[in-house]
Amino acid sequence: MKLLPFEKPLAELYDKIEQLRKLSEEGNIDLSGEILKIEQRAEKLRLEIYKNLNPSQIVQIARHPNRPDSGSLIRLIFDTFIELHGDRLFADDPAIVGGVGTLGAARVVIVGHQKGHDTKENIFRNFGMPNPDGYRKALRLMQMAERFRMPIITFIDTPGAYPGLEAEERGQAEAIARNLREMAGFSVPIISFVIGEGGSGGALGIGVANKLYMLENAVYSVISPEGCASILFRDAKKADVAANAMKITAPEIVKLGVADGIIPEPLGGGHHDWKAVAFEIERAITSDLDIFKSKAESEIKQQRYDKFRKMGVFVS
Amino acid sequence: MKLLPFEKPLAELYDKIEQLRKLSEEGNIDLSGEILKIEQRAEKLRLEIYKNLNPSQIVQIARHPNRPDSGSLIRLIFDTFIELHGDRLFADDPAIVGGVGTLGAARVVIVGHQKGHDTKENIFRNFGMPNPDGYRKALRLMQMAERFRMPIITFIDTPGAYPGLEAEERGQAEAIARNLREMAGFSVPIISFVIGEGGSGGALGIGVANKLYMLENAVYSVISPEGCASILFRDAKKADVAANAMKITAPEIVKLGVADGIIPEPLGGGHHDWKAVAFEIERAITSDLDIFKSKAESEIKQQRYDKFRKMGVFVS
Amino acid sequence: MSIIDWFAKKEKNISSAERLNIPGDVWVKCTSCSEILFQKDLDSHCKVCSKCGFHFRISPAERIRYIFDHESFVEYDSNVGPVDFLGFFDTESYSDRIRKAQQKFDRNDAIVSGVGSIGSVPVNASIMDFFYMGGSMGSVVGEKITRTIERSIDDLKPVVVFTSSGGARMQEGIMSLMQMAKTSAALERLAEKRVPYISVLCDPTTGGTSASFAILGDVNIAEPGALISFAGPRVIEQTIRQKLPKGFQRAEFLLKHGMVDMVVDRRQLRETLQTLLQALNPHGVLAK
Amino acid sequence: MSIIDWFAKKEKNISSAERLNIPGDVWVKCTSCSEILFQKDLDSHCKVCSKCGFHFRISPAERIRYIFDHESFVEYDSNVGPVDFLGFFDTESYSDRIRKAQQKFDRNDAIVSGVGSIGSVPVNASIMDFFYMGGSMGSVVGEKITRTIERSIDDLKPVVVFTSSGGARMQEGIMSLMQMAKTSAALERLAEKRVPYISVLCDPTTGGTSASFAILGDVNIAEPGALISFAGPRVIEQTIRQKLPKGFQRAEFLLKHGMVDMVVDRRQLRETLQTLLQALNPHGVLAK
Ligand SMILES: [Zn+2]
Ligand SMILES: [Zn+2]
Repeated sequence: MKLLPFEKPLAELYDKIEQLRKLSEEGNIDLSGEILKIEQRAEKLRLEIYKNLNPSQIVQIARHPNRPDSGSLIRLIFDTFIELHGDRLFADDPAIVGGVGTLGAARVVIVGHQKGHDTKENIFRNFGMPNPDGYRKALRLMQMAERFRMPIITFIDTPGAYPGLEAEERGQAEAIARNLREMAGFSVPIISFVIGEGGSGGALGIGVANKLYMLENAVYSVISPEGCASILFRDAKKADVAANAMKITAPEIVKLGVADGIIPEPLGGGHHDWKAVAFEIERAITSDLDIFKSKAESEIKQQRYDKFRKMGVFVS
Repeated sequence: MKLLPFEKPLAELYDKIEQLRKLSEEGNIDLSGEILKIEQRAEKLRLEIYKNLNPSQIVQIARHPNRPDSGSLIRLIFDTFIELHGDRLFADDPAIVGGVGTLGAARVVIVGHQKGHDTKENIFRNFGMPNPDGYRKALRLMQMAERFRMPIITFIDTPGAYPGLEAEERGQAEAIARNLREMAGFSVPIISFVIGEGGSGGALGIGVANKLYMLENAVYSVISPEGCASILFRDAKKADVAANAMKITAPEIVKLGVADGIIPEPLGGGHHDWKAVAFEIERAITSDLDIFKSKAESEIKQQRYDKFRKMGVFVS
Repeated sequence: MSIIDWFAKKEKNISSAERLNIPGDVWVKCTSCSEILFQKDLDSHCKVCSKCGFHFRISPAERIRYIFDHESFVEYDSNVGPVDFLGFFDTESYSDRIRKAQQKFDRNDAIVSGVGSIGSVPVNASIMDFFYMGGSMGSVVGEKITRTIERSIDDLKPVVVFTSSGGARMQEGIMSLMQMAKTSAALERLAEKRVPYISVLCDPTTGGTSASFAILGDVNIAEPGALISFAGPRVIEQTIRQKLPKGFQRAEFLLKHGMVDMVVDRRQLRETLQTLLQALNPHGVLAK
Repeated sequence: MSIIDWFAKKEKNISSAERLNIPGDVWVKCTSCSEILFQKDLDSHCKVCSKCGFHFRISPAERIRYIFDHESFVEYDSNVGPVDFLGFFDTESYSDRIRKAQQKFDRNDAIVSGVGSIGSVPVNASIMDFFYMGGSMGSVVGEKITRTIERSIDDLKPVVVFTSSGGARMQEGIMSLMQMAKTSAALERLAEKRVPYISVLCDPTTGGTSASFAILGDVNIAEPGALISFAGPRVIEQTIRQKLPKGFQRAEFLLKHGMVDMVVDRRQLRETLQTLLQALNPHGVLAK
């Protein structure tokens, strides 16, 4: 598993423990006292590190190559899932996965950004950066959800919509904007989870939800810290400062009223235990679906509208 | 003006008249008696020719390069017209024109296939053969009509949807099929005119109407006579036989219950007088809009459904 | 339109499988990989070559056997039959063509409709038959598809249609074209009733059939390798004056271009349909 | 996002027209063709170069003068102003940026909203101002656009929005992103009320603005030459590592690619809007 830069001190301690163990075995010496001491130190350090993560460290966790991806979470969470493909217009975009599934007695449509875990997968998935076709596939599936009265679950995990030549030609702006408008009009509940990176309009394009949850180490921002740094701070290396300034972590997004709750992750980040992450998400879905079940369609639509209507801070 | 093959005998008489006139003038001889006789013969022949046109001759008129086109008719018929462009997905297809217009107090959306009158125009308009983008543009405009409660007027004039590689890639079948379904669901009235060639699914793609009119010399067929001949008759040269067998002329289409009426053309075909054609179409539109104005939305939709529901001849 | 292919191939092999010169008809040669297959094995694999996965074209009876729950299928509208109302004559009269086909297939037209269940999920279904006049859509096909949809508008069961068709039936002239509108209009009503419609596109699905109900599924499933096109490959080659790329207009191509949701092996089709129908149907058991 | 362009060009000329070194400011040089234009003439041509047709960027006040009926425009929501609620500091604090911009433009933010009439057709309108912090969309722009739409949801007048924006206002973090959803949601409600919305996309309309209300017009009209993009040209060039073709992401390019309905010369815009609004509006005079 890839170690993140800020995990280095911890790794060093673990290495030392490993060395001592080996020494103890090979030399048949009892080093258990020393080992225990370092282990305690490591545990203390571990708690310290992960309790005091700064925003740019959280960004690293959110982008960890082993971070649980939409497709895997979907298969861990739902009882049945059938992936559906295509926008019925131009292409099937691998950067968006979607389909129909069941969870207990609930029938749902699921849509998510899809990243890969290695270079090959990432190239195929375009690093989770959808083309317009991806947003249009998502829309088609969500419209189907609306038709068949199925709640919509979305998983957000993208650096942003793909800034490519053909993406612009085919109307990246239009595809995202249309999703924003259409999602606002649905009368089935929409529950969204930012599971990794929530990058800009490309994230929001499947995120106009009744309930939005941030995974503990997920981030959500109007522009990537790097982008913000290079534009506002005139120095791409100031990404950590930008990450801090923009307020992009789960607690901050909740505090701003944009997210409704935080999904806990195992210590050290979701990449250490996908099943644990899936379990927590499943719990949130089940509980919310239960609540929405008793609500009228008009109420569901109104609640979503009100939620976004009140977003903004200004004087008047 | 291009002469059609079957007009040759008539042309010969006109030539003779012209020659006699010249002779009379140059030689200062009185040939008025002879001229009058030939003129009478010509008039008789003219009536005879145009009263007894066979289907393949009518096909020739329907395809005449000077046949009035959708764009010109729109501008002749409506008081105001603003052309709108694009499918908001991929392209603006010049083989379909569309926009919003007014006719007296009526606000309408107009959509039509667009052919050209010369090679350059025809290449630009792809000979009136739309790509999927054309059908999607049409659909977008018709959906706007539905939203703003504007009756829809369509002009059908295409050899068929374009059988191109990219057209297939982008879903020609899907684009046409979707239009058929969506048009069936609109609650604003749709009035369609086959003004020239009504070729196959490419014609029907904007033709699911409450009222369908054939221009007197328009044709409407499931496949071009040439296509039918080469498949069923195993001989592309038997197009005239196929044209006859398929029953594609205005009276036959009306008789089969597919069209509701015939719009008269000037003798010899609409290409002799565009304004006259426009005037007749305008009359039909005005009269129909007047009728539909008093109908409920549900009634309009039901009437269109019933119209297509009963199409088909079978035993049971 | 692209019924052209059916006519062109007519003299050659369009039967479900090439018979070998062995008495008893027990062995069959795969059209794709030439493997010699035991007829009975082939049948137990839903007529899919166990070596190369080639999907043989199959009859409605076979499809019912492979997909529907045992003895669940009850046919409807079998009495609806074609009429030569234009008095159409090409190399042969349409009346004669109808008569011969009806004799050969002991069925009125290129489609079977009915009600049945797939993994205990009740559906209204229509199954087209390419062997019968190239699966061409005339008044009967259009009417029977429409009635299937209308049954679902009434009883709210999902609709499943298996398509296999060369396109419109030219011998019925403009009336065959109108079947595209008639069936599509019925699907609009079905959607208003929130009843799912699954289209299973089988080889080949072309022309007017592809540009109406075949492509309008809430979910479109294609069989592997199925040719699915509006304009036939030959017409396109004539238009663009070049050879088409390999795989063009095949199921997998359509998947890539976003037109079908899935390409599903016939041997897994039954299960896929069952799971899908249960998830989609707001009027089904799960929804209650 | 593509507000990058605004920042990059900031030091250069982003004023409406290059002033010449002649006392009295009566002459102006065309940014495009370098023609020397008489300031007053330019104003009488809606700030369009009479030689090459170049459309100068203009202020909301100018736009109101060129498009709306004389003295018909009444401003609303001018009191809505921005807040530095994140305590954002980059090279300068957001508070300071706001204060300076407000002083310079004597206006609270990068947008003017109001009610007015265009050729006697009453509309609710918003007009963005690229000169004010690159027309960036923060809470105020989002709120004022939304209120304009909401007024139309109430009084059923059509909505006309003139966009000119580099995208989201990063200094308001995630809240600026949410304005995309807020405004688009309001447009969904407007559509349900069957009230037409015309978006006039002016140079430049990029980033989050382009991917929300700007592109969602029932009719999208672009000014000639306007840059309209989601990702900015520079970002795309970095991504694909090649130069972009000439005219890429310009109004005419979007017309060809089906994203805008029309590219209309500013001098004809008023008339076009009038005709369009009359034809579209089911609640207007023609409809009665
Ligand atoms: Zn094989
Ligand atoms: Zn100039």
